Amino acid sequence: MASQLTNGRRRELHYWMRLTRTLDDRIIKLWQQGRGVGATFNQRGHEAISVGAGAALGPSDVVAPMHRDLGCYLLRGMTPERLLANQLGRATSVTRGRDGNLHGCGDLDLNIIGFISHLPHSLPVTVGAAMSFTYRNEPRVAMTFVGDGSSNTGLFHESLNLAAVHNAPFVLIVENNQYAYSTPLSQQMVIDDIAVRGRAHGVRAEIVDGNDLEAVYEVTYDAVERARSGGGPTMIECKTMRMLGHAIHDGAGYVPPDLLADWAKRDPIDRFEATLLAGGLATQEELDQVADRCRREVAAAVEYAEGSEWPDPATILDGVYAE
Amino acid sequence: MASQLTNGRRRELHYWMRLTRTLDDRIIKLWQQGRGVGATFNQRGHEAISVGAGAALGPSDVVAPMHRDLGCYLLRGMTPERLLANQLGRATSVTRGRDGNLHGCGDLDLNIIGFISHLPHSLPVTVGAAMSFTYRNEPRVAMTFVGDGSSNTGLFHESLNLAAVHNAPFVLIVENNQYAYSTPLSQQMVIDDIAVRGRAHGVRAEIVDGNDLEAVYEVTYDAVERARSGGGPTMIECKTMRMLGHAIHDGAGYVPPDLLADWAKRDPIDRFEATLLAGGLATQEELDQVADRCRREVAAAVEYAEGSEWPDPATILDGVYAE
Amino acid sequence: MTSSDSQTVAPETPAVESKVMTYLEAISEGLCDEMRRDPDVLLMGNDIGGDFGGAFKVTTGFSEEFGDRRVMNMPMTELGFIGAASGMALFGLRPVVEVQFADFISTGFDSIVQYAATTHYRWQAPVPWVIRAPSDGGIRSGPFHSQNNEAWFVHTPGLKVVAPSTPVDAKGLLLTAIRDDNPVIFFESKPLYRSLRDVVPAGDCAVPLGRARIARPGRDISVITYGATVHQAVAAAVELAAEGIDVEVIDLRSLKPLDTDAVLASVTKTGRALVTHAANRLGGVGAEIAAVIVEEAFEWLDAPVARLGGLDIPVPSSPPLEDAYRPDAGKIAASIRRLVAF
Amino acid sequence: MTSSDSQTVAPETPAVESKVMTYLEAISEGLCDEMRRDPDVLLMGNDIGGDFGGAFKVTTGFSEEFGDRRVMNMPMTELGFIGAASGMALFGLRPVVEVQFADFISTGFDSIVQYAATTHYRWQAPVPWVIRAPSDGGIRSGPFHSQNNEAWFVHTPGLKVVAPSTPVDAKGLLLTAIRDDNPVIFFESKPLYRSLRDVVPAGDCAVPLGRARIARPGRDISVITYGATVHQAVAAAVELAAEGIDVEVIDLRSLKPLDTDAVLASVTKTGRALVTHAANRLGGVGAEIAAVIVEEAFEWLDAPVARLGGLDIPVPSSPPLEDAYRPDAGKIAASIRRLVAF
Ligand SMILES: Cc1ncc(C[n+]2csc(CCOP(=O)(O)OP(=O)(O)O)c2C)c(N)n1
Ligand SMILES: Cc1ncc(C[n+]2csc(CCOP(=O)(O)OP(=O)(O)O)c2C)c(N)n1
Ligand SMILES: [Mg+2]
Ligand SMILES: [Mg+2]
Repeated sequence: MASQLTNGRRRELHYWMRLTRTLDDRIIKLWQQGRGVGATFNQRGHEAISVGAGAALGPSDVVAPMHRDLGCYLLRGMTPERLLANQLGRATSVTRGRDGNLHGCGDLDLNIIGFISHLPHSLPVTVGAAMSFTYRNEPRVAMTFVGDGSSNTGLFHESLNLAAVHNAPFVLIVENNQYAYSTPLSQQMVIDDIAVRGRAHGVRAEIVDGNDLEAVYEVTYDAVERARSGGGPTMIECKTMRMLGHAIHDGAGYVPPDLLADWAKRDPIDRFEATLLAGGLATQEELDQVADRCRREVAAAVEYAEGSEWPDPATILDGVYAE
Repeated sequence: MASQLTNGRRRELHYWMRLTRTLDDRIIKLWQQGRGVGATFNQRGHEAISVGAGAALGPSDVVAPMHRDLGCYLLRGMTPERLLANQLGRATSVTRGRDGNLHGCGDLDLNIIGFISHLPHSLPVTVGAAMSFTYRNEPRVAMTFVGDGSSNTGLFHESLNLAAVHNAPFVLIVENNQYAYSTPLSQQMVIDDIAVRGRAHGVRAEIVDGNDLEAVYEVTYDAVERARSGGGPTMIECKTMRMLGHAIHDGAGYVPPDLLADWAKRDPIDRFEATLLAGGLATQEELDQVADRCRREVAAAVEYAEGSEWPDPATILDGVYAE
Repeated sequence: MTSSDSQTVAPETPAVESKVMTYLEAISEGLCDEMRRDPDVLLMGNDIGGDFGGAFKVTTGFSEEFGDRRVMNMPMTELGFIGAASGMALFGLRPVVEVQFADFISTGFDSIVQYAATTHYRWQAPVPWVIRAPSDGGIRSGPFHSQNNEAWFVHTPGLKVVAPSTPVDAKGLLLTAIRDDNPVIFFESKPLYRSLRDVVPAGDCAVPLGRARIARPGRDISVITYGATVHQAVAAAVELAAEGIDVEVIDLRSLKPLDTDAVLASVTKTGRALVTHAANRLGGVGAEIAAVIVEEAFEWLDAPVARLGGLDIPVPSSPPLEDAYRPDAGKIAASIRRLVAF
Repeated sequence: MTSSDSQTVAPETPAVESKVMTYLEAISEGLCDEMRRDPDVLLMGNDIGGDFGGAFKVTTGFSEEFGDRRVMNMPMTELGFIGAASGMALFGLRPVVEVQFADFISTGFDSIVQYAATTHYRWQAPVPWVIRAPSDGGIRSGPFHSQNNEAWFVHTPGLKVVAPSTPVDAKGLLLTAIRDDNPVIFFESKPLYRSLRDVVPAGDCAVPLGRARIARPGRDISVITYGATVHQAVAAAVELAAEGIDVEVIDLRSLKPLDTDAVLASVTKTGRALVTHAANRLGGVGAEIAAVIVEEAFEWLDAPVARLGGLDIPVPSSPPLEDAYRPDAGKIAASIRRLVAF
């Protein structure tokens, strides 16, 4: 199928991937320097999925990114400032210090649904969002992301089945990164492809190389547009590799070095940059400029977040209930 | 494959099916006469499954029947006396009046695991039982039953996946009776066969005519022996029809009469009796004798249960904890 | 309402008469009225649709009037469909979920206590759903069809919990619960479903959440309770009146928010308190109420605050056991006599 | 043990010395000892196996010693694997389940409160498992990694609930919990894991369930608490001693069964009581304790029974908010001063 991406859009998506990587690297450094608060999740390796799939949505579509989807938050309009302030527990953050790291980074004005730790609760919620669009005859689509680990949960199955029975305009991205925390796929399941779990509910399921931005974008775009036009839900299994530990404190010594080395060659950003260069869509200088821009934006965000005030304990009871 | 059943065994299984039907009919009458306590589940249509699958187990194997498996309780040695006393809340019952109808009718001496209402909790428990056999290198198999409704639950999927990952000596019988209470399959799922849900976890899955006693027996027997010899779990989807309401109070007006009329022609007991007669394995007179024997046994059980005393409220706190 | 409004806007609900109805019919009417009034209200649950209308027939005829789009039979997946209700609620709908028995609410537990309850505090998104939970026993239905598990939810921040004891409140509190922008768990009392009748106002008779009701005024002792136990308490009060004991019965109606002002007003008046409910006494809502009383009204107390609740056992099936398990008018009267004699 | 036994049977655990260890190491040692002693004990949970040894490293090295057969990494399916643990337990094994954080125990809720908790009462089959639940906060981990949800389980018949506050009890209560024939939920205190050290006896130092401990004797007021808050209470007591207030601190250790005798013995001695814990105060275990005190020791009370607990909000992430949420020594001291001045 012909790619849906214009060259301008390709360069944009490159920027989002680079910004994701830059922000993630910066966060890691902050935590190593003892400037972090609580835990933080690593993103490396997931950039093509979070950006590629997220970009396939239209502005009125809804997305519930998970803890490896920094790129999706960014491209949907949640600024590095707000995200970092959340990581640092500041009053200026998305959750005003109520929730931490990427948790709870929802904003209905941006059509982003926040997640909770208990996995994968964004999944039924997003199916419900999709059902609300059907209910109101709105041409909108809802999408969420889960990991391989989440595909074992009962909630995964209940939600996909519900989406199928209601023919919901729903897209599920499965980020199969070979591990759930320290637990390899072989200790989680005996099947080769998680995609069969979609089919067990009559949900169309695709498999795609999760380190190939354009491939992720295209298969997701088709799924989104199919959903929008009444074609029902799709699940997309993106095969990738979590390149760092589960979270900041995890050295991931349990991952065989060879496996990592193998996947390092398929780094989604390197790969996409090579494509851009080879296709003449960008020069090395332009790519460097993007990197510079990202560094500046991230530096500004760090300054903003660290300069932001802490929440006032006097406000602690505010907002438990909607009034 | 050649049938595993001897003729003597065939006649035994016929007796268990007939006893199940007779007891079930008697229970319905008791309730209609206002002599029941609480609710009671109807069994009609499920006899070939509960008896055929249950009979495929060896004595040291473990089974967790559900609320349509009266036949399985009976053939595993739980007497009509004890079962009826449970339905009537008497002190002499399996649960001493603590749990009602078929709920909680577990007895480890009979290798029967009792069930709870929350469906399908016998499923993970039975997988755990199977895992304990592996742990101890015991050549035992654990089996349980669930309905089509339960196949939608998360627990169904979590349990089957666990059985697969641990290659547990486990057999799951799915009693697909077209309805979960009033809800037809079409409102529960879009797939044609529940069997695909086993395959989604790498569990071997078979489909069988649930109104054909020998077919159910044979496919289950093979699954049990495969599990016993290290071949891992099997799921067996038995297609059948719930011929009465969900429970005693349910007239099942929501079931199309044609559907029932269709399935009535395939009544599992009538069918098996026809086979026995046709094959010269029994005469009509012998079948009538079996029916008589069942009526006498059930009558004795009613007398026993209704004559049993109520539990003494002074004992109400006994047995909450194992000492 | 401004005067110009009152000239131009027709009442949304036709002016029907108040009539006598059961507790169950009142719930049914409340649901129906609210669905007629607000197209964003929809129903989800097991077996609620079609001709069937739910295990207790609360939604009989609803499919016909509102269609399957608004009366959605769900696969047996409480965790998933309560999660989906949260998603619908985030996007402006007002799902009313029926769990078939309150006992099965535990199957959807995470979707309630972890997701829905925390969302507004975390990122300011409202989750306006109601879960209707047919609770309580006395009908020989055993450990899994008789539970009163409201304490789990009262302890959980971010939820509201309601437990009406009369047909009027059943309708009135349901209307309010549906209009509330927060997740509300609405515990219905199975033993009252068909046994209790009263005149229920037609149309909008919303009752605010968080305001207790004096079910019977009295001067000697306060009995604080909710749900079906209210009627046991009133029966005990009637019995004790003959003995010269004047019992005040407080019907909490809403358990979260809890109307501690009403409780304290009563106890500071009577000086004695019995807290009673059908749920397990140990760690039950009654413990919170007793603790509040001793913290806030210590100097007014003439006797210990007593509690009477279910025993710390699964609810047994057999009639003599279930009767021994539950508080009733006789046990309440006995507790009151002890307290008054203190 | 008979004398002939003592001649022929070698001690099962090598006679190692008592040594100083952290709360976490004490749990680890208890687990390891019990696995060496009893081949029916096995471990299940997320990420507990291999080199990794669990999110908190409690089971580091266990896979190597006991093999994957006894240290089983589970797929992320708490509901299913706790159910499987019940099945193993029915057939004589003694699974010890680690939920990665106590917060995730709600995901396995039905398998705990509906299945395991009710089984023995219903058909007399014991379900001897332990769930280890790393609980509590103070480590800026937000609403889903800081929960103290013991109240849900204390209210549920058929469970036992334990919450050790010291390394000695952590080991001693864990041994007892594993040997108990009932489902036991073992709430470990994350903030104590590496911050608290003490001498822990080698070998079998089982501590009975259901017996509270006087963490600090005193005459003026009883502070009843458990888990990490015990240490905050003791710190408050030390501070107040300088002011001439002699505080008794009762460490409950076990929440179900609850040692009400010990609580009442203390309160009838001091005449004043503060109940405090990190969990949400509203409907928390402290409510039950306060209610028991006012019911059973009313005439000994010289002041209201006060409660200090977490606020009725999800546990916030940000340091100043989390500090405002939790009870600590300063807040405990302030409450005590108010009660003593009453
Ligand atoms: C219900 C539940 N249990 C346990 C956890 C703890 N936990 C956090 S992330 C994680 C692994 C998730 O793996 P996967 O779904 O593959 O996502 P990934 O982190 O690999 O992207 C676990 C076990 C959780 N978040 N939720
Ligand atoms: C978790 C849960 N939710 C709801 C119910 C109420 N309920 C009892 S039986 C039933 C239908 C079960 O259908 P199925 O699994 O197909 O078994 P069948 O009764 O048809 O044999 C329902 C919804 C339940 N038992 N458990
Ligand atoms: Mg993963
Ligand atoms: Mg069925």
